[in-house]
Amino acid sequence: MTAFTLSEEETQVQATARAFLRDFVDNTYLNEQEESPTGFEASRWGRMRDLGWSSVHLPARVGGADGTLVDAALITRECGRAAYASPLLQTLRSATVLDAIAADKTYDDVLAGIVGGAIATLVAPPDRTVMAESVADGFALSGPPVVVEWLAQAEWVVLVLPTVERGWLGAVVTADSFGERAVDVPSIDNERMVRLDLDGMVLPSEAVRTTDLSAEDAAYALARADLLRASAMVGGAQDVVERSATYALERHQFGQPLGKFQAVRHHLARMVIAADGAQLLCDDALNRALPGAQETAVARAALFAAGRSYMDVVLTAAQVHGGVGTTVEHVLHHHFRRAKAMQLRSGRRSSRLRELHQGLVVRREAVEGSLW
Amino acid sequence: MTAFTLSEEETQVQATARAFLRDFVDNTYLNEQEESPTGFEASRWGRMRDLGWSSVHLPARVGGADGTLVDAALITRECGRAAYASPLLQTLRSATVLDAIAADKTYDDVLAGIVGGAIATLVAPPDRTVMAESVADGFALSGPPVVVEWLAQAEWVVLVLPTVERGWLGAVVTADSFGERAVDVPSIDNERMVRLDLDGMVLPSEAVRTTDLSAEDAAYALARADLLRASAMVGGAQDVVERSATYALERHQFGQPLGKFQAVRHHLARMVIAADGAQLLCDDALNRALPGAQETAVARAALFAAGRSYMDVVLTAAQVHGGVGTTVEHVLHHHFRRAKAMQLRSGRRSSRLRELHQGLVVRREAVEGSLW
Amino acid sequence: MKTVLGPDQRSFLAELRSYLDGLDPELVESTRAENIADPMQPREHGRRFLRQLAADGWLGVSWPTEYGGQGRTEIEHWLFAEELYSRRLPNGLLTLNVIGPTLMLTGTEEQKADYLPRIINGELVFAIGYSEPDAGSDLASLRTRAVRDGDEYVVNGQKLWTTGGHVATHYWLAARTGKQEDRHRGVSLFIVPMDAPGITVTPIVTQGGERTTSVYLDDVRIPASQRIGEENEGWAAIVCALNFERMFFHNEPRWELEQLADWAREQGLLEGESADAYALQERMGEHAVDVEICRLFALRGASMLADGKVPVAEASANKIWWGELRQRICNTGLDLIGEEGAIAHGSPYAPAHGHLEHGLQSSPVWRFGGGTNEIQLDMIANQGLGMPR
Amino acid sequence: MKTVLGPDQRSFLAELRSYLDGLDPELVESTRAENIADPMQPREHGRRFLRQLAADGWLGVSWPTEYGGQGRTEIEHWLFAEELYSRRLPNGLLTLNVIGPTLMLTGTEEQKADYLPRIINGELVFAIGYSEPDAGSDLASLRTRAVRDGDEYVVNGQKLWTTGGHVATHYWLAARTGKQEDRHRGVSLFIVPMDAPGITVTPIVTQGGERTTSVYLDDVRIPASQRIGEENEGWAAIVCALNFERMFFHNEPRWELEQLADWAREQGLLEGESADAYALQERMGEHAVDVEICRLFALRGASMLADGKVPVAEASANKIWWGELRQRICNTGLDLIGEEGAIAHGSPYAPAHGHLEHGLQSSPVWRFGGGTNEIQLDMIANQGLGMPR
Repeated sequence: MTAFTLSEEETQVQATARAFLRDFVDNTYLNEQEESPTGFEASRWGRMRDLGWSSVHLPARVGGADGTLVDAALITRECGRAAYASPLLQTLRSATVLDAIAADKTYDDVLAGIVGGAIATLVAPPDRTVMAESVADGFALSGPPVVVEWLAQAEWVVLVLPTVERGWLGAVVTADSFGERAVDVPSIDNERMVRLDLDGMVLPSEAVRTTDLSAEDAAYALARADLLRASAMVGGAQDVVERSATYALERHQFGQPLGKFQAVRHHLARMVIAADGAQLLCDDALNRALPGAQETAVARAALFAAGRSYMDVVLTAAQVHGGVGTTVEHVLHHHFRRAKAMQLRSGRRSSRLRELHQGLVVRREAVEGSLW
Repeated sequence: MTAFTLSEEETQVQATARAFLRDFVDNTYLNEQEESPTGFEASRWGRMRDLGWSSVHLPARVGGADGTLVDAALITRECGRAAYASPLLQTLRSATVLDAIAADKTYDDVLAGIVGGAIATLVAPPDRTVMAESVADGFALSGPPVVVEWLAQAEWVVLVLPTVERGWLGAVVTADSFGERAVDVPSIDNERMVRLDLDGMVLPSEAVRTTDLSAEDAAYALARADLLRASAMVGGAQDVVERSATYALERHQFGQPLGKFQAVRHHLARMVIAADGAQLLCDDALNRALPGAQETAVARAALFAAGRSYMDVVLTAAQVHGGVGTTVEHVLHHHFRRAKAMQLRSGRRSSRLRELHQGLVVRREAVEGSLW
Repeated sequence: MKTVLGPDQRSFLAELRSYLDGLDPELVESTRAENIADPMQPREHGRRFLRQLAADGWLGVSWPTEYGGQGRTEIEHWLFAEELYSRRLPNGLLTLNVIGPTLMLTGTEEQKADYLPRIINGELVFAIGYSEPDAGSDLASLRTRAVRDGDEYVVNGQKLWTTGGHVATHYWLAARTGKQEDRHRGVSLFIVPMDAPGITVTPIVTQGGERTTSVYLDDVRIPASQRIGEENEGWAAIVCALNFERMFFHNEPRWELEQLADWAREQGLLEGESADAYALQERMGEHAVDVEICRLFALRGASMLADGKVPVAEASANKIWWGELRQRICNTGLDLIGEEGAIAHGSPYAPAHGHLEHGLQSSPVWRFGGGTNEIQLDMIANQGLGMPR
Repeated sequence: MKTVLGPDQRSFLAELRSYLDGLDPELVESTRAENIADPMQPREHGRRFLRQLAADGWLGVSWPTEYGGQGRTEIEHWLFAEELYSRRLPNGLLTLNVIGPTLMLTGTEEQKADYLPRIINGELVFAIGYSEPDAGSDLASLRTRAVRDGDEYVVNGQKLWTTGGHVATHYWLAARTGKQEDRHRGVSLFIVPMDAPGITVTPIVTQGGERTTSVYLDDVRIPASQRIGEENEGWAAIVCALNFERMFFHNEPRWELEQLADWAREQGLLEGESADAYALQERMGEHAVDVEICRLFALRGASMLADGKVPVAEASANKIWWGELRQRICNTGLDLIGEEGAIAHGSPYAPAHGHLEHGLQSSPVWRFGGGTNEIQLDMIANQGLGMPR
């Protein structure tokens, strides 16, 4: 139950995505993919491209379906529900950012490539630890290593970074530009990840297509991209709540279903509250995240709440399920690990909270649009 | 149940204190005293003096009973259980500090006065916001106003403050030294309180009897004094747990005692854990707080845990009691307000925690003495 | 994705705000002060204020025009309540928002004709008489007895936690007309003037300073025409009223967070770069997120009402979130303030205008009032997830 | 006020530390690595290590000298377990600390003579077979059946969550000899070699990487002499063993906090003055307090055992505090680390040596293993406060 109503088209997007994923994703499949060399199936990727998933919200000009961020978010929500790992979220985030920061047709070649099925990934460290500085032949980068999902599988790598001089830059390079700077590392969850050491690297001038981006515009572009991750976490939380409720009805101990024990009932009710709160805020943020709306604070709040709720929900779900929930034979183990990994990809919790304080309390950004 | 065993004498101190207070303290009495002009009865104070309560841990040299900090803490614990407000805690804290920082007989006149029944109070802002600076005729003080319990009723005021130059000072002045700098303010709880503006005041040279106190010695003296407050909070928490358990057995709803509802049972169990944890840590700290032992970190941890647990316990107790617990006709309202007030008298929570990090994690102070 | 808040709602709100901005500042200020001290019972200024709103046609936003209302939707009604709350002004409380709508659904034509006009005019103030010494969460065990005697009922018993009992004009009273063991199936509901012979109201003072009362009923005679619904079938109206009541959770958490922000601004912590400032900012950041979620739980309920649905599990979630968040903001807000936080409200030196301290003292009621949070959680498990009772 | 830790205990600890410091570094390092990877089951190096301790007379600190122990008190035993844990070395686990003591109390003279010397020599490793697919928290509903056949019992059924099933030499098996409806009054306890015909062990892999097993029993024949206690009276030994087991909560939280401290030190946050540093210090300060409380809950249990009492509610409090704290340290520790925290253990780039991430994945078991925390809370309410069941 939400305070927001899906349009008929949106309901269709949601139903299609759910049906598509239900057709092949289960825990066994997820385990197999996690063990596989590539982490996902190219054939499924092709199918998702055909369904227009990675370009649903891109302009018709580049071949996209001219949909909204909501459409894209409904798709990532379904992927989140299914605990399905693929380069889709990173590709969608990359496309969202490029579409938002593009002046005129700056990135149309890349966006068209994404429509055609190219995988992209986004480098934009949440704690803004990597800086760019203008040098003779481009921009020199400095800062500690970062982690990036699906970089090894990507064709394009999008970088959105603050510069020392002024404003932010947007750049696109091919994934082979990093050489030994990119090292595969195991992720907590079933997504693929590299550790990328950008320190001392020079982004060539031709790669840097945007240089005059204001901090506000960069922040909003990234916040919109992050709403797609928030939505995935909301979907994950919902699936976990539903599974836990089902289990509490099926599993009997001491002659009655778990769902009759008040402690379990209250665990489940708390899970509902957590998941509902995250969904409401995510949907509110999506609803407000029109192009150029600069609703950064609410989008960031949604990202925070989604991570917190997904994590709260999996911790309680593990308690409700007991032993059966912690084995690799149960899909809960994917949700458990994805919750923490996805939450951590938003960077340090305390930094996010101070940022939210700036936006929500100091600048009162949410009050304006919310009637409160 | 504790991991520490009271000696026979200690058991006697505890039993005497409990019996004395039970004889006259109940909610009606506490309400009356809170409404009264003085906040406590001089006759009771005289009786406590006769029982040696404010000097139980002072050396025989000044007329004290030569007991330990544990004896004093057992008395404040009983006062805490009874939610009984009086200048006793402040007088005991003052005496503890003076006894700890005294070189030779520096403060024997004040300590002897306390043995004789004088009320004392302590000015030592937990966040160290008031600084002293040496000037021609003494020490000039600067900083924001502080709050001090029972100053208006005190004969002596003990100040322990950091100096700009080096080390800390210890000083004693009479309570009338502050004039309009001290303003009565209402306290959350049933203790009396003034707001004291020390900024610009000069402590005369003759008042400042200690000037070469190391920061470590000052910290340990104050930490020992604060253990008496910690112990009072532990006593308060214990009383609240016991009352809540009794109520859960007596009060019936839906045809059974509240204590049969799993949610209430779990509330109560969490309260037990909170109160037990605070007591164990307080007792461990008291056990280790021998004169000169420099067990500052553990004592501070005990103070923090006591405040946290007392507060957690009253919040849950209010929920278990429902309406009846929030009226001024039930003693729980005193505990509720005392829990927050006593916790706040330790200063800002985040500052205390960073301080604990320094002591426990960086300097590993607790590990040494704890076998862990 | 479409929210329930469209241009119509925004223009309604603009109109309301402009109306409220134009009210007599003396009236507004004295009402606000009275309301902040104890928001649960309109007194001298509050009633003056409500009568002014009534006179200007602003009471009963969602009431049908036939009863003198504006005939708007539940969304506007919710916006009205929110806006008044955020100005800390009374919005009609139980009388307008619970008793009125319940009467519309369950009252006789005579009862509606008698009470509704006077409610919407701001003349009447109702107090609610459900709880008893042995019937708190377990309302169906109430023992106050109403015995039929000709055209009247004779009522004897004791009620507890009748908030506003000392200022109310009328009493919304649940009493047992059936057998004790019939529990909720033996309860009837009545309206009786608060000054009827045999009613004695005794104050109860709470730690937060809010007044509530005990009400003693001693051979109180109530005409049978003042029974709401059939005999022994009062439970339906009680449930209906409780559903309306549970949607009464407004933007207090935001207001409390703003009190903390005021203090932080004065202290230079709101945008400071010290350790204390960072600690405050981190804590406030999370509270601010939770305040937004609180807004949306309330909006969800309003949107369901506007769709003709009755929020049950949703109302419970709203109420739990609201009460726990308020308590958390007050409690942890004081922790950020430190020792000065021990100065009680009423003193000019109390930080954050004393509102966090006052709020913390009032906060237990937020967690058990209107049905304990434990019962709310059970309702979410039952109604929201289909768990067995 | 006197603690249970006096000069005798301190000198015991000094002696133990000096002994452990002198052990072959290769043995210690390989054992430690194996134990960190999965602490619940001693394997190649762990068993080598335990046999070394046995050979040097250091196993069985509190075992009576008649069984080859050191004959010291439960306090020294607890110190031994703590010290080994803090070095992340095995301390004998279930076999030495649960099965041995339970056998001493409930075994026949023959059983004691048979097993105790081999346990204290480090020869035997027991696995425990209580849980079944439909008997988790509700152990008394177990369905594995043992039918008497002459001098033997024939056992059929399935056990779940038998940790160490694939490395154990012996199985401590609960099976039903009475009627299903007799619940715990129809259960007997047996010892059977793990390689007995009819036993099949199937691995279960958990998300934290710890191995546990399913054990299938297919016409397994157990001599009646291997029954512990009387027929249908195995429950007493189970309860006894569970009481010993629940005291197995050691200083893992401190160890995990130290992993976080290592990371913070590397990053310059441990004593830094940045916003990130302050946030970390505040969080770690509270964890450090909770670690001290964890120490004291454990010490309280040890002191009760030393006084000949059995900690019940106290053991439950210990277990809840311990498991929740560990989970909290791992979870919030990763929040302080941020995006790098998503690198899994096993990678040299995993922050805090990967231990927080590994810990978080293992953490669900800490909250429900050895009896869910919900059941522990109920036990505190019953045994600690006298609430009705």
